[in-house]
Amino acid sequence: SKSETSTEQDMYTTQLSPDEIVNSAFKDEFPLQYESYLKNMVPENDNTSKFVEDIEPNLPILFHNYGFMLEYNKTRGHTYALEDVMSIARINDDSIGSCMTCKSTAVPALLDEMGDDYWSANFKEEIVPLTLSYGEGLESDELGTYGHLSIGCSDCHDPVTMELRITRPSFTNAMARQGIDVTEATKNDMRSYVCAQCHVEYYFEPDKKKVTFPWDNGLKPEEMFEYKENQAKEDGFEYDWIHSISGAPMLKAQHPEFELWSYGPHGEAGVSCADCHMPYERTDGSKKITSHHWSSPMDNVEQTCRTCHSDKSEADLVERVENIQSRHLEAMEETQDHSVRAHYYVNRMITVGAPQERIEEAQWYIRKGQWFWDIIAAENSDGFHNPQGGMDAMRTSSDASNEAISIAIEELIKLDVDLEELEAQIEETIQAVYNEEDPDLKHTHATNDNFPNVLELDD
Amino acid sequence: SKSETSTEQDMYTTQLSPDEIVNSAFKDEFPLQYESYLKNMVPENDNTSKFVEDIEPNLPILFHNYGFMLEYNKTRGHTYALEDVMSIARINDDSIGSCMTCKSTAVPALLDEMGDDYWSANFKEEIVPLTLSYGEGLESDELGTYGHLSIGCSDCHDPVTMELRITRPSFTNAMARQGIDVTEATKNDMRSYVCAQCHVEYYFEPDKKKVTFPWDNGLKPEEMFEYKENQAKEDGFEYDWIHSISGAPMLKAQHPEFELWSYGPHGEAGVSCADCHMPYERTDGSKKITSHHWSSPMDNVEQTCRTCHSDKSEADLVERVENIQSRHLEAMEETQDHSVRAHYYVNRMITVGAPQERIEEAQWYIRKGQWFWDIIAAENSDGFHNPQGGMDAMRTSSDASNEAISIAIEELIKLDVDLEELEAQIEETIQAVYNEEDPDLKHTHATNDNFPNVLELDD
Amino acid sequence: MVRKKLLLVLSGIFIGIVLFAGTVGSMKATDSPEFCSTCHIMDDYYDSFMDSNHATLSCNDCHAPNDSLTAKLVFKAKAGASHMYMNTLGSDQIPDNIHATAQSQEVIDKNCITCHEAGLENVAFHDVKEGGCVDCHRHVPHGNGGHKPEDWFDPGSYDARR
Ligand code: HEC
Ligand code: HEC
Ligand code: HEC
Ligand code: HEC
Ligand code: HEC
Ligand code: HEC
Ligand code: HEC
Ligand code: HEC
Ligand code: HEC
Ligand code: HEC
Ligand code: HEC
Ligand code: HEC
Ligand code: HEC
Ligand code: HEC
Ligand SMILES: [Ca+2]
Ligand SMILES: [Ca+2]
Repeated sequence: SKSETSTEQDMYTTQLSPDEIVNSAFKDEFPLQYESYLKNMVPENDNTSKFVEDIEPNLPILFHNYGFMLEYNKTRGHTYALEDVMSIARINDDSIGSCMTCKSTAVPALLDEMGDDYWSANFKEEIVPLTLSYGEGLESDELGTYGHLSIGCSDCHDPVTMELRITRPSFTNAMARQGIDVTEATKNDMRSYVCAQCHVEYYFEPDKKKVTFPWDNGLKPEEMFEYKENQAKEDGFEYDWIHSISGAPMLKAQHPEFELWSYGPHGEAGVSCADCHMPYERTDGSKKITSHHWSSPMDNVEQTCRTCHSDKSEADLVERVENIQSRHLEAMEETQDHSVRAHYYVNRMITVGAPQERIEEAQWYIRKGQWFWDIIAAENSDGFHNPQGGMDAMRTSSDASNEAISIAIEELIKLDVDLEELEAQIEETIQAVYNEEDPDLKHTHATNDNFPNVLELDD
Repeated sequence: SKSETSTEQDMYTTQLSPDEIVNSAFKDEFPLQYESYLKNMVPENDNTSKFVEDIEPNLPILFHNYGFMLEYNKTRGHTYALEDVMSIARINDDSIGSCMTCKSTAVPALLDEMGDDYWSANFKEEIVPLTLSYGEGLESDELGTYGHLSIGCSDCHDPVTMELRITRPSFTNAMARQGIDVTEATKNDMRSYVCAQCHVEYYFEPDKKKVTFPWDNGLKPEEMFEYKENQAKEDGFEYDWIHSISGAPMLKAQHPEFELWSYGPHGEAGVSCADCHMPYERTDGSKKITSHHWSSPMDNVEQTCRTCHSDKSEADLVERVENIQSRHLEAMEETQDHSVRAHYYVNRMITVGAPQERIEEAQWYIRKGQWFWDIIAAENSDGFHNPQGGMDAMRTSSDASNEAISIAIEELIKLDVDLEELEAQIEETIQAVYNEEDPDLKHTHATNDNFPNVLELDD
Repeated sequence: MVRKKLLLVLSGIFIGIVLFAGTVGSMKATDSPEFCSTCHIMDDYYDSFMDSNHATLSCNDCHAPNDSLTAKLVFKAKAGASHMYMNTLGSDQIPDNIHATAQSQEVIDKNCITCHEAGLENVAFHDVKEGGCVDCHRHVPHGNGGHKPEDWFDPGSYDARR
């Protein structure tokens, strides 16, 4: 029906198969966009860990016992997505198909072939081989080993009409549950919706392990938390993992760019993701195309921001963004510190035998506290997409972590624990994590004799 | 020297005396602006207390033992300023001249006549009679009893050239201490500077009781706090008042519109106060004048916001402001709740005899916590002037109040205090304040047998 | 009723002015920035336009349809009558803030596209914003600095009490 409407409108159609998923297949018909897309290969550097002191030094503690404590890197770009998901230490023998969902153009084909079995299928054994089979022999040097099947043209475009389209059912369904029919979107909407297939918070619903977006109550952090505490629990989803320092049942937040943008200054003003991340650029003589090099708009202020903000100089705009981001990041540091302390305080509650009921109360506040900073730390604009919303969530987070600490203090004092000593031990532990140079080993210092892994205690 | 430059520039000059301070004297030469100015009289209603449940119900507790617990109203407008300062219950027999500084056009004349004695002179005995003497016989019906000398033309304009000017030395000096010479301001700057003479945080420096702006380290809440904790203390200014529930040495924050605006989205973009609060309006035929009816720009979106945001509808803009403000006000409620609890927790520390040193530690966090919300609550845009900055300060506030509560919990548990009972008593006290219908009496319920006024304890 | 009649009369006069000589010359004159700016109300728009990259154009390169002469004449007569009416008899109805009408916006957008066809033809999906070109190019050609003249940003010499 899609191609029908297109013919009706007498649009240009390609010579490509409607099922084309290999990126290099688009090269001949769209050499300019393809060339632009190749720029995503440019940072040929290796992955850079986020665990270093000037990025996110506390994460190996905060994500203890979850995959994210093992390896978590800065992004490299769409053309590396497939390679990166295959090589990350977070993938283990039990990883499932759902992890492929936002990494490869093969996903719609996998869904066609496997149906709902795709989601829970074994990642390494089934999904990777099948994915790669679709592109066998079609590798292209310029895209490295896996770029031909990494996030690409067919994820966002109909290969025949090149119209924008949604290929991930998780998005379509989540929007429908909010009463929004994405097939009726405007062009301007689609310029954000294509990104919202992936740049969003998700969880695996417990039944079929489908990638699901927790948006039934709305897109704000508090609305998603509400969902997780109610609807998700009713459906059997209790937590993403159990924290091994505090024993708290945790939620993991992931890249909610779309959510934060949606109620930030630009989202509310109808400025789309593509407006900033895919500006028109001049190539080859005077031809103008949509940039397909997704990166920071701050590398290209002239074409991105200054199209709309032409009354401001580049320097003004850079300064403005820096001010927003540095205020945001300072707050993030303080917020995470509370969360770290809360985990260790509750660890001590457990080891000294505080009442179970109070421990559980504190654990719930840890869960809440972590959700409200993680949803912001996982958002990749360092606050720019939504300065007020980000700060509000961090405020909520600090309040919850501090509540956990208050409960702990009360119970620990009742049991005669020396809080000064406890603080000193926490500080020592944090320093041990910071001082470890190998990012892969940092998490091993987060538990120790003072703060044992509570999941390994025998009681 | 002013009139010199003006003649050089061959500007229009009025027939008015350079020392003219009576507002109605400007009527003949500037009938349109004067007519617009008269609109400030429109809300002829009486003062409305802020202490009611849907505005600021916690203030009678939070400002306990300070003038602000007695009476604190919503603003009525520039033409009522003189009347309001004279009738507010916060003025007592010891009130000083400095309180007149931002209320009457007579202030420069008072300063000329009295020199630095003005600041600490007795408000009721000396300042009020002298002020009124300047306008005797020049009252005008349309401006009520005192409007002829209330904030007006000569505060912002040179009566001869009608150029904008700064008449309050506190502003000139505070800017100079930051290295800014306001005489070299641009016209765009002046459109905010005239407001910044009054719409700013101030304190009375202890020596001459001069109105002083705490800006030496910068205009952000944390920079002003830094100043109060250091420079101000060195100069002998320790606190504005001692809180009678917690005994903490408190700081009072006042109307920092200029400060918050200065690092908010519009301030950073060079949008001036007058752009939003004094839009051009067409009067009488087709003449366009600057509106002199200072009020909410939301009453007049077409002339204010839509001058710049012509791509947005009025409804869009109203919604955007409402979203920012409602998020802000919800956060404010939670933030103030922590502060209220902190006061009562420390009250209990005192009555049960916790160690003095710990009490003082907790009191300092109360002081800090209150500063960081008060500077935002006292800002009159409900967050609009600076959404991120407001939220950040509230985050800082909650952290500090929670720290005070943590310290209290530790010491109270050591002394076997039942925290549940304490919480119930707090709740009961808060309800008593809320339930009192007379705003003037609300504060009398903030202390009681459970929570005595700590300044009246004999030890 | 009376107003409608007046409007008609005024239209007549305006069309008259335009058609009077019927020469290229007068057509040009009524397109020019100078002509539009004879109304003081246009000052802001004139100033902001003269500061812009489009300053060499005439107002009606954007503000009147340029696809056919008759379309242009009809539009100019209609717009002109309304402007004259507003400036004379209807002056108390002139809004404090003048905004382009929906019809104007459509005309303007078409004109942007006509001129910039060459640059645009390679961008298949360029009509992505409902508000048209100016949803992105917000300051073309009016409005840089929020209608604030440059001299507002020059250092002054103001009086300030110390
Ligand atoms: C709903 C879409 C979605 C799902 C499902 C998803 N990811 Fe991602 N992933 C993204 C996006 C968007 C990014 C880039 C933004 C970021 O890194 O925060 C990303 C980044 C990554 C990266 C590179 C950066 C890093 O984290 O080191 C890896 C590796 C990765 N994901 C692995 C996984 C694994 C393993 C799973 C399954 C457990 C998974 N992804 C599930 C969308 C998704
Ligand atoms: C992540 C989403 C995404 C991916 C992947 C993607 N595109 Fe696009 N593409 C867009 C968006 C958004 C636009 C702008 C469409 C609009 O504004 O209507 C666009 C526009 C285009 C256009 C229209 C002309 C232009 O330059 O605006 C072509 C052709 C195109 N893309 C080709 C490709 C090719 C070839 C690939 C793969 C190499 C590709 N796209 C990958 C999102 C994507
Ligand atoms: C099919 C899933 C998917 C879609 C659709 C998608 N992204 Fe991504 N995006 C990712 C993943 C995964 C990564 C991280 C890849 C990596 O580094 O391994 C990423 C990384 C990025 C980065 C960081 C690039 C870098 O160099 O660090 C940006 C910016 C970005 N995406 C923007 C967008 C925008 C804008 C859109 C829509 C126009 C979009 N993405 C659509 C999955 C997606
Ligand atoms: C008004 C401009 C604007 C809009 C609209 C916008 N972004 Fe961004 N985005 C930015 C800026 C600025 C940054 C921060 C870049 C930096 O720090 O260098 C950023 C950062 C990011 C990053 C991290 C990039 C990196 O270098 O790691 C991702 C991913 C991203 N945005 C995705 C999106 C998505 C998805 C949307 C739409 C839902 C969106 N953005 C909307 C301006 C924008
Ligand atoms: C397609 C148009 C468009 C693009 C591109 C764009 N903006 Fe904006 N920007 C807006 C609009 C619209 C607003 C909301 C205010 C308004 O309506 O004028 C805004 C608001 C802002 C604000 C004030 C809000 C805040 O968060 O403080 C800043 C700062 C800003 N933009 C910076 C940028 C930067 C930096 C970029 C590039 C990364 C950018 N903008 C790209 C249109 C755009
Ligand atoms: C000389 C001191 C002074 C100056 C200068 C001053 N204000 Fe005020 N302003 C006040 C006082 C005092 C009030 C409250 C008066 C009252 O309600 O009693 C006030 C009230 C207001 C109000 C609320 C009015 C209402 O109806 O509730 C607004 C808005 C306002 N000022 C804006 C401005 C702007 C904008 C400027 C500069 C163009 C400015 N003010 C300059 C002292 C001043
Ligand atoms: C630096 C300028 C400045 C000084 C000094 C100042 N005020 Fe004000 N006052 C204002 C401004 C601005 C407002 C309007 C904004 C607001 O109410 O927050 C105001 C509002 C008021 C109001 C009306 C609203 C209310 O609070 O009930 C009263 C009454 C008042 N002030 C009394 C006083 C008294 C008493 C003093 C001395 C202790 C004083 N003012 C000192 C600037 C000042
Ligand atoms: C709180 C400050 C303030 C007060 C009080 C004030 N003005 Fe103004 N006035 C301004 C500002 C700001 C402008 C805009 C000046 C500019 O942009 O250069 C202005 C502009 C004017 C102008 C220039 C013409 C115009 O309309 O733009 C006149 C005349 C004027 N005011 C007269 C008066 C008269 C008469 C009074 C007393 C009834 C008065 N003003 C009170 C701040 C004030
Ligand atoms: C971009 C527009 C804008 C600018 C610039 C701006 N304001 Fe406001 N101001 C607002 C809005 C919107 C409100 C909220 C009004 C409401 O809630 O109805 C407000 C509220 C206020 C109030 C409270 C008014 C009331 O009704 O009680 C005062 C006082 C005020 N502003 C003074 C200032 C001063 C002084 C400056 C410059 C330092 C300034 N504003 C700059 C838009 C602006
Ligand atoms: C003189 C010009 C001007 C006026 C008047 C003005 N604005 Fe703005 N507004 C701006 C500029 C400039 C920005 C920053 C973004 C940019 O550079 O385009 C902005 C940003 C914004 C933003 C995004 C920032 C944020 O805090 O979310 C909102 C919302 C906004 N304006 C609403 C309003 C409203 C409501 C009013 C009227 C009360 C108003 N503006 C009056 C020029 C103006
Ligand atoms: C390059 C194209 C272009 C030229 C040349 C041009 N304008 Fe405009 N004009 C526009 C655009 C675009 C708008 C805004 C339309 C919108 O808001 O959608 C506009 C809007 C206006 C408005 C309405 C104000 C508003 O904010 O909507 C007036 C009045 C105006 N122009 C007058 C003039 C005058 C007079 C001239 C010549 C001195 C002129 N224009 C030259 C493109 C142009
Ligand atoms: C006789 C005085 C006068 C002249 C000459 C004049 N205008 Fe206007 N114009 C006005 C008035 C008055 C309005 C406001 C009318 C309204 O709101 O309907 C206006 C409104 C406009 C608008 C906004 C409304 C709309 O139609 O979109 C535009 C655009 C515009 N003029 C452009 C021009 C251009 C271009 C010229 C020169 C060809 C011009 N004007 C010549 C007086 C004039
Ligand atoms: C009659 C022809 C004509 C029309 C109509 C026209 N332009 Fe232009 N435009 C030009 C020319 C010629 C230039 C190059 C000027 C230069 O570079 O100095 C230009 C330059 C530009 C530029 C680049 C420079 C800048 O100011 O940013 C943009 C963007 C632009 N036009 C957008 C528009 C938009 C949007 C419209 C409609 C509102 C429009 N143009 C209408 C002829 C036109
Ligand atoms: C979605 C945002 C967007 C919309 C809508 C848009 N543009 Fe652009 N335009 C851009 C960006 C980004 C650039 C800067 C690219 C560059 O530097 O070449 C640009 C550049 C331009 C330029 C200057 C570059 C050159 O060719 O010299 C012109 C002219 C232009 N656009 C015309 C238009 C016209 C006409 C329309 C309406 C049909 C339009 N634009 C709609 C984003 C947009
Ligand atoms: Ca998640
Ligand atoms: Ca103060």
